[in-house]
Amino acid sequence: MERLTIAQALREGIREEMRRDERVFCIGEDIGVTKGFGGAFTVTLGLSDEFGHERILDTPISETGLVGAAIGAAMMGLRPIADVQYSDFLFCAMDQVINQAPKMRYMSGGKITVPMVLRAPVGATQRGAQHAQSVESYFFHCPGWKIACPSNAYDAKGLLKTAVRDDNPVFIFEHKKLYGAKGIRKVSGSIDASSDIPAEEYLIPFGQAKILREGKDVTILATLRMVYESLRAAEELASKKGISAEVIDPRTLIPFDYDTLYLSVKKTGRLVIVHEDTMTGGWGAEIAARVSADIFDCLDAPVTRVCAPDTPAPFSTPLEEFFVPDKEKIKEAVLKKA
Amino acid sequence: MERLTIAQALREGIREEMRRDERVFCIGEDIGVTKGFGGAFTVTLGLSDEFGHERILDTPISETGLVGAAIGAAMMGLRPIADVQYSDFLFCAMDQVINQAPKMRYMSGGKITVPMVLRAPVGATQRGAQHAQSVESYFFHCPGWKIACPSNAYDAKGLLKTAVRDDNPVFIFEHKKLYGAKGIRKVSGSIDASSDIPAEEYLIPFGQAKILREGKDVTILATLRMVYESLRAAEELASKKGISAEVIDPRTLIPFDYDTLYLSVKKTGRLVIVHEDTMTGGWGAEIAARVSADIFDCLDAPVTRVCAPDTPAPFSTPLEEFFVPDKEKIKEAVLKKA
Amino acid sequence: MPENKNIIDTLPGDAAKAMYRAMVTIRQFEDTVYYMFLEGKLPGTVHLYQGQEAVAAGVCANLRKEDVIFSTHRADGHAIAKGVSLNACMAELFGRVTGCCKGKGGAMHLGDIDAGMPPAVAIVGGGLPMAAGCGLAFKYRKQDNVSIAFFGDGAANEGAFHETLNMAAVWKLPVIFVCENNLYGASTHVSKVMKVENVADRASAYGIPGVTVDGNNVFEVYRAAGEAVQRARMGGGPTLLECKTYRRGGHSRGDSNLYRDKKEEAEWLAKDPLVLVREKLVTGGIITEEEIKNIEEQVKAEIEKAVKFAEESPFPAKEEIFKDFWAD
Amino acid sequence: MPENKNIIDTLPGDAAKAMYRAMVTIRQFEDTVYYMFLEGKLPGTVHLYQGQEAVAAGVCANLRKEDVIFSTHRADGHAIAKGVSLNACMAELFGRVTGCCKGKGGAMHLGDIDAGMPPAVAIVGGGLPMAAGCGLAFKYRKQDNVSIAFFGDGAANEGAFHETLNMAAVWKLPVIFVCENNLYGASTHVSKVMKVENVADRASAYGIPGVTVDGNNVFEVYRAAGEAVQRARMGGGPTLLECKTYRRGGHSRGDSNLYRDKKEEAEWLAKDPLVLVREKLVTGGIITEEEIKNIEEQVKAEIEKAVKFAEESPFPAKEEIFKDFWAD
Ligand SMILES: Cc1ncc(C[n+]2csc(CCOP(=O)(O)OP(=O)(O)O)c2C)c(N)n1
Ligand SMILES: Cc1ncc(C[n+]2csc(CCOP(=O)(O)OP(=O)(O)O)c2C)c(N)n1
Ligand SMILES: [Mg+2]
Ligand SMILES: [Mg+2]
Repeated sequence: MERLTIAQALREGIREEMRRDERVFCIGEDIGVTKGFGGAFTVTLGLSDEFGHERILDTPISETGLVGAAIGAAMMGLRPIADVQYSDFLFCAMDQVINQAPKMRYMSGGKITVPMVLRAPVGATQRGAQHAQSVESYFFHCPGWKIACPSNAYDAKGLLKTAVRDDNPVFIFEHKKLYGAKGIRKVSGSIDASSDIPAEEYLIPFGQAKILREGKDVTILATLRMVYESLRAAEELASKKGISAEVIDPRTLIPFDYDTLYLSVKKTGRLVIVHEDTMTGGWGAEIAARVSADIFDCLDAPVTRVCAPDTPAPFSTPLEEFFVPDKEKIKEAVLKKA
Repeated sequence: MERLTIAQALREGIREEMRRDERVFCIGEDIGVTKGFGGAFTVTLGLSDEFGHERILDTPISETGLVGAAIGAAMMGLRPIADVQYSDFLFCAMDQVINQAPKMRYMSGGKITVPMVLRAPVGATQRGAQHAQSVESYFFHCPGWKIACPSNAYDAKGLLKTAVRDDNPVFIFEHKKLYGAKGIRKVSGSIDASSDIPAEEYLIPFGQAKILREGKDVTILATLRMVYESLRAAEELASKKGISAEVIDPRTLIPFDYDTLYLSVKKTGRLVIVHEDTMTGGWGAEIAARVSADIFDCLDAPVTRVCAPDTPAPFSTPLEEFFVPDKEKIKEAVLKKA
Repeated sequence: MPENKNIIDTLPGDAAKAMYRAMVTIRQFEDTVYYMFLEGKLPGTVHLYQGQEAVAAGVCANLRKEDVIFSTHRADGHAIAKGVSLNACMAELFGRVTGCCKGKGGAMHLGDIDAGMPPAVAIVGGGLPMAAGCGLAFKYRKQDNVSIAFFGDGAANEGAFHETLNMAAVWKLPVIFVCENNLYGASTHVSKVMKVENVADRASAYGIPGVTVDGNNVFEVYRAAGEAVQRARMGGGPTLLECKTYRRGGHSRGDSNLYRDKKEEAEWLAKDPLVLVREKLVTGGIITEEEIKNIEEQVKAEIEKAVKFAEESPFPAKEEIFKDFWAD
Repeated sequence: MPENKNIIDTLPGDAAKAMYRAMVTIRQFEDTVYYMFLEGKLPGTVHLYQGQEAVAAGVCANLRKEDVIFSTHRADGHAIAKGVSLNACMAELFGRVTGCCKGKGGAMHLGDIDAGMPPAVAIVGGGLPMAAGCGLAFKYRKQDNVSIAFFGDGAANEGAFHETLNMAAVWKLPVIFVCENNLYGASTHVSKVMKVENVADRASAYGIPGVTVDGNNVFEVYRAAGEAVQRARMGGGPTLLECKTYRRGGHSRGDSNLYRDKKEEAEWLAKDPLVLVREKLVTGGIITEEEIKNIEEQVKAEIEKAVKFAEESPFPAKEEIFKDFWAD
């Protein structure tokens, strides 16, 4: 048992997988530079000491190139873990991410696999509109990617290891304010998402949501940083309003654990979905649409969503604070429908 | 009054706007080549004869470059109409499309405008997974783009002219099987979407849906080619099952005419949403979520969606026919909930 | 482009004949596909390879089965030269379940990884980064295989070209970038979209060798590709090999090339790679007229067989749509 | 990089002083910003420009107000040199409503189109295509203005670089591509990600002039940029101008450059562009020690004023979030 941050837990997960399987390697910008940062958020810090620069491969600033190289290597049987420093930069690699990786197996009639992991940090951190996006929904819409979004170190490690062993392309969206990076790479406004990590190896299967707090009056579905805002909202709702909220973290968006969610909503009759991404066309819409259709009769109130407003992310601190959903807005949403 | 196909109507719309306003120009691949195709679907055929090659500007095969150039030119006060030959290629320009065009005005504190039009053909036409996508939903999710999707020549011309005069970036998604291109550029399986086009100038405001068929039992919301499948389904439902379906074409997805839709659903109590794009995370999810939330009490049955399955588009004709939603599936969806 | 007079002499007769046969096969295959397309038997569109046969044949003659090629929307020639079964290619074009991609890929995605060819990539330039990744995998595993990226002159203006050549150069990957410069990207002449004379002139921007050859001369292509392949196998890194060539037909479907300069067209069409190779093989005494006739007839039979195979093959069942998608 | 001994002589004294003043302003501004950042007064991160002042100052001294520059995440120097108000720059860094982007853009998006600078683009390489579009607009309207794209060595490996330079070359756009080669893209040394010695060597791939100058010598930058600007204004098309320079500080925030070679660092830090320019101006008799002191003090006062302005400015109200978004 050891207390690790998400950045550390991911690092240990990568280390274990790279020790276990020679085909696993990391590819990205600034990830293995000697005396460097270990990637934008220290996740790969020190790994090139153990594995060398061929397996912790620094690239030019060429997102299309590096993501495409990962896809090609995966098609040939390696198991790359690629990363982009901020998820906003995925748009520079979008042809590879949308047109190639998730379609290659299908187009080959099932002959090819693309066992790659693509890590991408999301979330607003006072850096303006091009370093703030939560982009999960774009990929949620693209058939062929699995999507993990760990909210704590335990999940991060377990999901990463599962991702590396999956034969499909897998996204891991990590929240910048949850990494727990220390020192110069620390992000202000960080939340402690560290966990006790067992000494023994463990994997977390995809498609298994976690009920973080049991409740009976309303279900709150949230990912990443929004999990913490939701838990805080739930506590205050309980202590101040006597409302018992169940908080669920789906942990993976594709596959999505509808079973756990539906069971919960059948019990509570109410659902609030929370994501940091903007509302219109976000993944929350899909869940809301499905819940509203599949268990229509179990709903005591319409499904509500708490999301960022449909604007680019503003820079100024008070604006960004207003942009990102928080416990107050979640409470409001719960109270409005209660 | 003249009967025009969508390709012709768009061409006339572009011609009128270019005559009216010197700042309007077209930029894209193969759009103005002498004795060439006039773009992938003949929309700009012959325009370089009238306007010259500076205003019908052929580009290298460089989607990032050409879309970015359009953005930059728009920022400086020109009014570019850019096009990519197939909407799938937008992913090659995605940084410009997602990170730049729709954020530039906001980041400037409102000082800059980006008055550009981006035309992109969608829909499956037996060309396999990389030439078949209906990509509207990716951009529907990105705050900052307006989105038009005309289903007939009349709308195409009116919406295009409105788009050119809008000070925001505007997408026009056009369906390959609706262009009505003749001769060598004809797409097999095409549907007649031609209209009588008035001799006088007209514009169609954004955010005004059109009720294509009145009905009282169920509302069918559909865009582009799916409008035709929905109308056929509605006819058969009427003649064979005595079900009266109202068919609505929103014409623009952003802004979206919720008023017209809600009024209809309040009357019918039922909604079926049809789009050619894959289901999960498609724009239909947002509409379903909003309808389910906003007029929850008016719904007699859960909102249903008829969409492509969550796979890449297959090539083989019978598979593609099964992939693309059709009148049978729409009828099924209506009957299931009836 | 000085011609190496000795290449035919030094080339084993079998290799020369094999290349010739590949070229004949491609030509006949494409002629047949075009006929089928006009007959309305093939769905979608076609991008045919007539006129460029020497490139696929000359490059692939240097390859082992385990070497891998990445192709484009214009994939037939590459598939045939790399040894994807004619039956499976034809059946794929027909969208049959017996196709090399089970009918799921289609004309622009021909390929069979068992023959060393993943599905062709129909996004212009989109295959290059993956080709580099394939080379990376070879290098990672210390295999002396090579990865080939075929692409057109038009693709050389895509950002993916730049990023990939740079990456491959920096990492010294065993990748040959084979640019088939047929002077047009769709209807656009290369001179309108590129100020340099040769695509290969861009190699210097990445510090790698750039070579331009007559892409209608299979022996020149063979030799230049051979050098590049050899260098790559030995750890010498990538090469940008440009083959100047010309489409005999339109860009796709019913395109009749109205935008092409008639003088340019006449000059290039006169340099038919099949006529050229045949002449040289006969003059060089490598092959007899009779052998030529035999090859042509054998190929004809094979292609007829492939058409028959395709036409008699079933379409995939509807449930197939959900298969071959997720790996598990 | 031979130094033109005459440049100072031929340069009007006012122009030289103006450049010097711009450099001093940038240096003091950046020093202050860093201090503020360490004090916890600034949100997010900073990418500072100390060491590269000669580039922004030397290039922008050739520009008119109506010429337009496109910048990057490292935007302060460009904004100041182009004449964006110091108050508005500082207030933007503080996220105040009086900032040049009303607090909505932030440190990586400084800019003010009224001064000829749209919001800086924080996507590496992402500004280049728009800079070409701006040049296209000038050409379209037959204005003799120029568009400047500032970018780093790291950006030269992005696909956007390639597509844009090619487009600008083919269309002969009035764009100067100014590469500030400070030897690092974040922590990555240029030699690890590029095999050519100079970024400007890549100009030949597009058939345009490529020039490499000492980016720490403002007079060299001024002259080379002047030539390029002149050519562009006259319809001669784009230039790739590479300025070799060096960051005095870290890439961002608290980066302490541990990955940099200490010898390399010492050599470059010894070539402080501000020291160099001061020496030359004094030796050349263009400026007196006293004038230098005056300028420094005036600038100091201006920057203090800017900080005060920023600190006293209000934050935007929450409703501001929905404003300045849709144009209507
Ligand atoms: C990214 C992208 N842009 C545009 C197209 C449409 N398109 C298909 S082939 C082609 C021309 C390609 O030219 P080139 O690379 O020279 O290959 P060629 O067709 O001559 O073999 C174009 C523009 C595409 N498939 N992908
Ligand atoms: C597309 C993209 N990839 C990566 C980054 C992260 N990033 C920000 S600055 C930087 C280094 C840029 O290097 P260079 O272009 O040389 O500019 P410099 O910082 O040296 O001024 C990186 C990798 C980014 N902002 N955008
Ligand atoms: Mg070509
Ligand atoms: Mg740099």
